[in-house]
Amino acid sequence: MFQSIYLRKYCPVCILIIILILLPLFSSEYVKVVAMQIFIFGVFAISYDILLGYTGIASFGHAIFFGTGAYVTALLMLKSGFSFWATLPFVVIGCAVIGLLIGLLTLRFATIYFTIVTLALGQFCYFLLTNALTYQYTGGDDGLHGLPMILQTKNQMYYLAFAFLLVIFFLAKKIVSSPLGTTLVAIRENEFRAKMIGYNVLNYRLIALVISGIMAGLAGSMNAAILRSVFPGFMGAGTTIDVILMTILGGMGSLLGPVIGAALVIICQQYLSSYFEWWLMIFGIIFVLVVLFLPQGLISIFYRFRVKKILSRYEIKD
Amino acid sequence: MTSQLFVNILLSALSLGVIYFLLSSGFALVFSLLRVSNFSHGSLIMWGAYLGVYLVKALSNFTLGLVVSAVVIGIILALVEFFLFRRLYGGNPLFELLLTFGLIYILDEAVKLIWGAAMITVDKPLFLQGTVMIYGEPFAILRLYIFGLGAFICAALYFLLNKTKLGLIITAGIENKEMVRALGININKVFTFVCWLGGFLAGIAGFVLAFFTGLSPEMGTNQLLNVLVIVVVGGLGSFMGAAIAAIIMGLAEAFLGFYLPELAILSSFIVMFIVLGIKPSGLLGEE
Amino acid sequence: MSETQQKFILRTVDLKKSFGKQIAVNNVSLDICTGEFVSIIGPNGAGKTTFFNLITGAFRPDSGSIYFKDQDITRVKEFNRVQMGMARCFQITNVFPHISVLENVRLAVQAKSKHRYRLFINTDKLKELTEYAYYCLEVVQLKNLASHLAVSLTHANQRKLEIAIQLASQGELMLLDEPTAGMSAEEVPGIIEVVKDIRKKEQKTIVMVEHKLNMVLSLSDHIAVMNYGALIAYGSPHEIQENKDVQSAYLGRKVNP
Amino acid sequence: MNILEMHEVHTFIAGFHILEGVTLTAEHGKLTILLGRNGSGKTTTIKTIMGLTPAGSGEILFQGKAIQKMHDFEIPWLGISLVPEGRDVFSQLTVEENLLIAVRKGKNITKQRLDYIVNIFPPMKDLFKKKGRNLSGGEKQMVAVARALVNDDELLLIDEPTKGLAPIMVESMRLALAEIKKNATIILVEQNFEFASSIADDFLIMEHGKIACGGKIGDLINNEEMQHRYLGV
Repeated sequence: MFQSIYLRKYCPVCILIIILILLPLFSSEYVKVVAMQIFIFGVFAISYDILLGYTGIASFGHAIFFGTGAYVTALLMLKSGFSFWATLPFVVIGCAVIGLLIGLLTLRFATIYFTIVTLALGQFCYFLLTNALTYQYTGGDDGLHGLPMILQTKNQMYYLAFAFLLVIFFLAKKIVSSPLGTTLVAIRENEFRAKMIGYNVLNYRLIALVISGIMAGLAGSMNAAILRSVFPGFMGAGTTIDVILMTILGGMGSLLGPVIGAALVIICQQYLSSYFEWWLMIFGIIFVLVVLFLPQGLISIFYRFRVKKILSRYEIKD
Repeated sequence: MTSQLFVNILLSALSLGVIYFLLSSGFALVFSLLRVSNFSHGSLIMWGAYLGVYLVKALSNFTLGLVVSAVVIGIILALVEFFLFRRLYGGNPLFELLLTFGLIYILDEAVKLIWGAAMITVDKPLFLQGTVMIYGEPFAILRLYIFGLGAFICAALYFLLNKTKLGLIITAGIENKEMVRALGININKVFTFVCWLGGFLAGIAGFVLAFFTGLSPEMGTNQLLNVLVIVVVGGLGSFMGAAIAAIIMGLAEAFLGFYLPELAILSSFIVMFIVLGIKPSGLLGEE
Repeated sequence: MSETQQKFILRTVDLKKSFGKQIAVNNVSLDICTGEFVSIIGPNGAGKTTFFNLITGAFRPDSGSIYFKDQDITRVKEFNRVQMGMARCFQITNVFPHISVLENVRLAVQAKSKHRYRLFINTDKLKELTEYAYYCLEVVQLKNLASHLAVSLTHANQRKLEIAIQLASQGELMLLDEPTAGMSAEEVPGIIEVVKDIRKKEQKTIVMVEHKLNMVLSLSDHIAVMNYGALIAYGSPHEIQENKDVQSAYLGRKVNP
Repeated sequence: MNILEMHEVHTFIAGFHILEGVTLTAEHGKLTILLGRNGSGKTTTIKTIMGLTPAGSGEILFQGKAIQKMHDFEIPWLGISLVPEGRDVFSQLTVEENLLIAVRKGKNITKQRLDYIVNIFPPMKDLFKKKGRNLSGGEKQMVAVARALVNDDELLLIDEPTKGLAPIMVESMRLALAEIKKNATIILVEQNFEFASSIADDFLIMEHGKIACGGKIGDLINNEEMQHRYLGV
């Protein structure tokens, strides 16, 4: 009986994975590109969820990490001739350092400071990228283009991005059920009590920010590799807003939610925007309704439904 | 630098500071009583600009158009408080913040639907055109007008918050809502009023802003960042702090713009990092 | 030196704290011997909870110092004090509401373990943590509710959970702030039993603030009495019962000249 | 005549059953004292009357009128004032403003009323311009009581006015309450039995969210067994 619950729990996920593995065989190039974007923003949204959903602090400048990752990779590949894989350690280190700096500057105080300061920092970084002083390095508004291909075919890139999502999802799953992850949730629930059983709250928040930053940075460099170009928009407010939408709509505090949110937002952006001029307004209304009535996101409907179904099934058997 | 030039820069710095004050005052007011960081404040500013310009034209009366549009913007925020914020009080403040964030989309898209996404330039009314000579340098009458408006609103708010019973209730309500209710005061009504006032101030600020930036659907969100930085620098919850921070921002932007034009756009960040580095709770914020 | 180490686990020297002009704790010097059960009593507003907050580090004293195991901890942060071996339960129930009872306790065990910063291991696989958490729940008779959310427990059970969390912190010094606050009469004996149990099974020093005098008199080795922020008496339960100052503090008569 | 009656009032706070059926009456013009140990529900009873922690079920009658369904901010208008346990003097306002904010019906505070208050608390006359945060504990308590007096209400609910006060302040509070009692009905929550018994007319003892017993204060003073049983003295 236990095994059957287990199977039932993972059955839909397995089917989905198989569909996604087979997808490139019968889909157009465009669908593949959209799918890759979903995988990458899925990772980005997972990283954001670790911060917002599990640690309970809202960053409005999360694109800083995404942009940093993308630009570090692009610059090292273009200017220093590094291979893509060789740039990743630099991305990790860079994002970790930025996360530590931001955290030390703001996390000591009320978390609303963190929100506002990260928003300002995000814009600051965006201006830095597009400033005349840095034009020769960053390409200003145009961004950087012509990154070398890292794999031969589109299909290979697709599988790489998909594997990337699976690996990060698996790692994130590990992290949130680890001692550190449970502590983060405890701090979110009751910061004072966490302090009083001996946790250094600041350290934990810093670690969460760094982990989240590194994941977002890796998503950024992967995005750079796939698009073979980087744009200052990667670091702009728009990117942050996208990731907030994905996480809230999908459901914060559950790792699967943000991925679903990412799929939803990107599909809407790609398809809906050509039909409705005012689709963003509908998005806004849905967003407000979700915050008011479904604070755990769209995925909570699914969970409720499934719990009921499983329960009713066993009630009948008993 | 000649003293003439200095005075000129100083005056434009101050008028910039006054605009910043107008832009951030509504946010600071709502935050200090309701503890809601109203991220849709920028969008309300934009609505104030569009609606104000439209009404001035439609009513062909400058003051009436300005006041009516500000009142309407106030009503929008009051309705939002009444129907939406009220469900979230006492919970995680994150959700109020996210809610106002969602409102940005609705407000911004509504403007695009009604007035279109294209940029619209705004002509100054006749009586605000032209310049006067101050200290031998020309100075725009519009800026003088803004000085007057800023001084009037600052004085009116000071009077309201410090000299009226409503001000007492607001000050007391920030500290202890339960006791205020136990004195027989319906604090919910006060909340709604404060939101109305916050929206009203956003409406006026937006209208003034329209003369400088013209009308565009991005104008509000562009200003949101300035507003947030000013409020953080002033100290969250401190109304006077926001006023001082606004003036400092104006000064920094104007003088930095003169000496190092490339960095002018970063001036507010520079001020923010300096202030938060020295006093993390902001200029007048409590620890 | 080693002798004093044996003797006093906690010493406060001229501890003073005021809020504005109101002096909440006034020059309190209290030495607590290792292994003892000490109760602090006093009328409402006498400064007992503030005194606790000073010991655990939630407030900084205006003057005076605190020694824990002969180390000056006056300036040590609260979480470090817990790491040094202090554990506290709260007067107002203060648990992690939307987390299971077991997880609540395990978090406290984990805070003291070397695994607390580990990233890539499932907490359920750390058997020794889970086992110790179960043991703590067993002591407070909550084992059968381990999988429930903390928020769904009754008030009395939440108080027990508080004590379990505190027990799981493995502190040598336990500070109990009104363990029976807000409980109905039928529930109080359960808590007394739990506290007695802990006394018997674990060699811990316990400091308790409590209003229920029967409980205080039956459990304590020594009783400290506070009034108007000052320590007015310290002694065995018998001495305290006989003490004139204490009687007047509780009855509200002015202290006889 | 009873100014206040409660019948089988149950109150829940955050799911906890705090008042488990409180039934009490307070006589007009008398000072009724509410005794009981910590956590027995005294403060909750007061807050339930004021509507701050609304009654889940039961009936509260003020001068014969049911008030349990009214909003918290409507109840004071009937003529009830509260002196809360934590004093809750607004720290950002001056003492004068603290009194002004309590004035109802948009009226100004009359000179007479002010004189009456200063007469009860003579030290008040030097405090008017001081901010709430600069007051000592005793001064705050004075302001909190004075704030409840500005409207000349029928019923005053006073929660532990002697908490944490020095003996000399307790004595002046006793004198003040004796004076106030002449013009108003008072329900007083108190832990300090000696203080309370010296000014009360009637008493009520609470235990586990219920009224355990009540009567004339003289009966309680003479009944040491009852004192010991309920109050632990």
